Amino acid sequence: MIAIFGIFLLTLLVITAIAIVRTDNLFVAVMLMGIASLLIAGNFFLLDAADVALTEAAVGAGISTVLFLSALALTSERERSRSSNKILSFAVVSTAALVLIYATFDKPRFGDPEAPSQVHVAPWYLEKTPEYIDIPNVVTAVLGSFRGYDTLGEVFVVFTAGIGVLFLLGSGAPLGSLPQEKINEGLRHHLIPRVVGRVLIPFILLFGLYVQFHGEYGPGGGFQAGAIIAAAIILFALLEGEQRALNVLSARVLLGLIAVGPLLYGAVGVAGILLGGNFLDYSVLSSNPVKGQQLGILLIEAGVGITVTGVLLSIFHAFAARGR
Amino acid sequence: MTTPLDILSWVLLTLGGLSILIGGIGALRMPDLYTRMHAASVTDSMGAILVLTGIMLQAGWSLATIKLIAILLFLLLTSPTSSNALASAALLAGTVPFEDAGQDEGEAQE
Amino acid sequence: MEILGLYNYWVFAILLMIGFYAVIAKRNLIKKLIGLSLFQAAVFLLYITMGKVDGGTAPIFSDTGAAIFSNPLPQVLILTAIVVGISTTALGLGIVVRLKEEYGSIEEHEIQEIDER
Amino acid sequence: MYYAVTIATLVTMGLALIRAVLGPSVYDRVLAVNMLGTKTVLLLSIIAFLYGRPDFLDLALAYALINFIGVLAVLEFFRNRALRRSTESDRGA
Repeated sequence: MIAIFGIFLLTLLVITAIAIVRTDNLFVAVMLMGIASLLIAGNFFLLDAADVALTEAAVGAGISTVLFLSALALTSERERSRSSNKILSFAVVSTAALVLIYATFDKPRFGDPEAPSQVHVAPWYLEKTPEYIDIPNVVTAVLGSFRGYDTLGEVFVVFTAGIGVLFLLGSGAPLGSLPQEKINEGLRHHLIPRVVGRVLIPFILLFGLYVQFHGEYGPGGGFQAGAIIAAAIILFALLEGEQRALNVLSARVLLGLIAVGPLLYGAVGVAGILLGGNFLDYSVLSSNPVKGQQLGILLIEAGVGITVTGVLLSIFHAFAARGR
Repeated sequence: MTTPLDILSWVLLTLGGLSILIGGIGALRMPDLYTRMHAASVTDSMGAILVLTGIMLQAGWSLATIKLIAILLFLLLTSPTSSNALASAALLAGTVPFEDAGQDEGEAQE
Repeated sequence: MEILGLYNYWVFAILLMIGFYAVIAKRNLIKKLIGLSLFQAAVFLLYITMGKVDGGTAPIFSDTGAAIFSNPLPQVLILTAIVVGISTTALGLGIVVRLKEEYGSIEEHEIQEIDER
Repeated sequence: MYYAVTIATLVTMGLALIRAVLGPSVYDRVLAVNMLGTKTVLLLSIIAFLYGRPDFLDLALAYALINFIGVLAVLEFFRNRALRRSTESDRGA
């Protein structure tokens, strides 16, 4: 039965995707992307990926819409030209789709426990996590400890992207067409959203912290928490105006956060070397190896959360400041 | 198995499912934006209350129930607020409410 | 049921190609980025689909005594990829905004025309 | 019974999606996004119980909290656009 629900959601997803490509109004395309994100998060949940669905929820529900809309505000809302080489592109794409679909007939059946991807390292992770790390969430264990290098790399990619956006948009002459005080007031005149938002922001922050520190026991972790906390502050900026949000967390502080996160992550790795283990080997951080692993995961998740919060907020402010 | 509590929760779930469905049909069939918003938001809150209360009765006293109460509270806070924000944005942009729907139905202008 | 078992992969293929179509056929740069996001979503879907095990549950131990868990590894990869994806998309949007400021357009062929002058 | 509610929610999601694709105005689409958001919250809560893992309600909670931001971003976007238009017409006059 649940498989049929999944099929229904996926069909809706395909319809949404076709509508996204067909519309020439970019605003509509962004709204439909929001729908696609909801549908795909539902699908991830049906496919047993609670952590991934939470990440998609944290990123897709607020932040990606906000970023795309602020980019649209700075450029234009409509596509002006027709597609180029429609027929040729369509032929290429449909041929490739047919080849891909033909290739799927060799794939193992959906959900097959004997599929090659299921029998290689995954059972080892599932079996050894209680022994080595002793936390319930295997995803967090793999993310933080077994594949810590990977995650360090990803954190640096996020870091680099953030720095890149700051280089592109952080300086130079802004457009400067709008009256300053109007821009700064945000949605302050809309009383109802403002009051409700004020009630909500502390809870979103609290939930973000819960996701951050409960990541070892349930779905959650630094990536999700960072996105949720950034979403809370973006909500504040939307309601009270850019300037007040910058008064709370200034651009300088955000830059500090971007730097501190990867540094904290790297420092945990170096501490492992100094205490006589390997890079990112947390077992030596404490006299009890299991406790050391747990401490290490807690620290690196904090580093990840700090980086993601800093980067996403800096990106948001860079786009928003450009509109003035 | 079928305690009165169970029956009550099934009734709530069925009613909730029905009102969700009616809301969906209304949002599709109504003639203009404001009536559609009406259909969507009234049954939205009704459906959420009924369905979540129904699940709560199934869950019994546990952490899950507290989370469900929180979800319900936040939904009841945010869903009408976003309807309001949307309606005021549409009104400001000059979307006129549907003629036959009566003149005072629309949201008050700022 | 045997055929339905491959449905997720077909959706992956179709979604991937819809995104790819937007990237190659559309001239608007933001539309290209949206297509790229769809492309990304398709890849995410492929990975998560491959990690699903029949009768399994999310790989988080609980006291309910579930014994079969889905594969945690693809989930780890995609979890980080989603956040990386939004950061890189933001980088792309930043480049588009700068192009608009310099060229006054976000249509690919108009930018090329200005360059050729 | 969970299944019945899930099916009702899914069908409504489909109807909302049709509304989003048909439009006609941009506000209809925002309305549809909003509707789909609440329906997703309900769907996720029900499925968490169908799977017998009520600890995954966190997801529905996240959506209940964060969905709001998208609509506010839209509102801010329209306000910004109106502002830009009015300053442009001031200069033009």
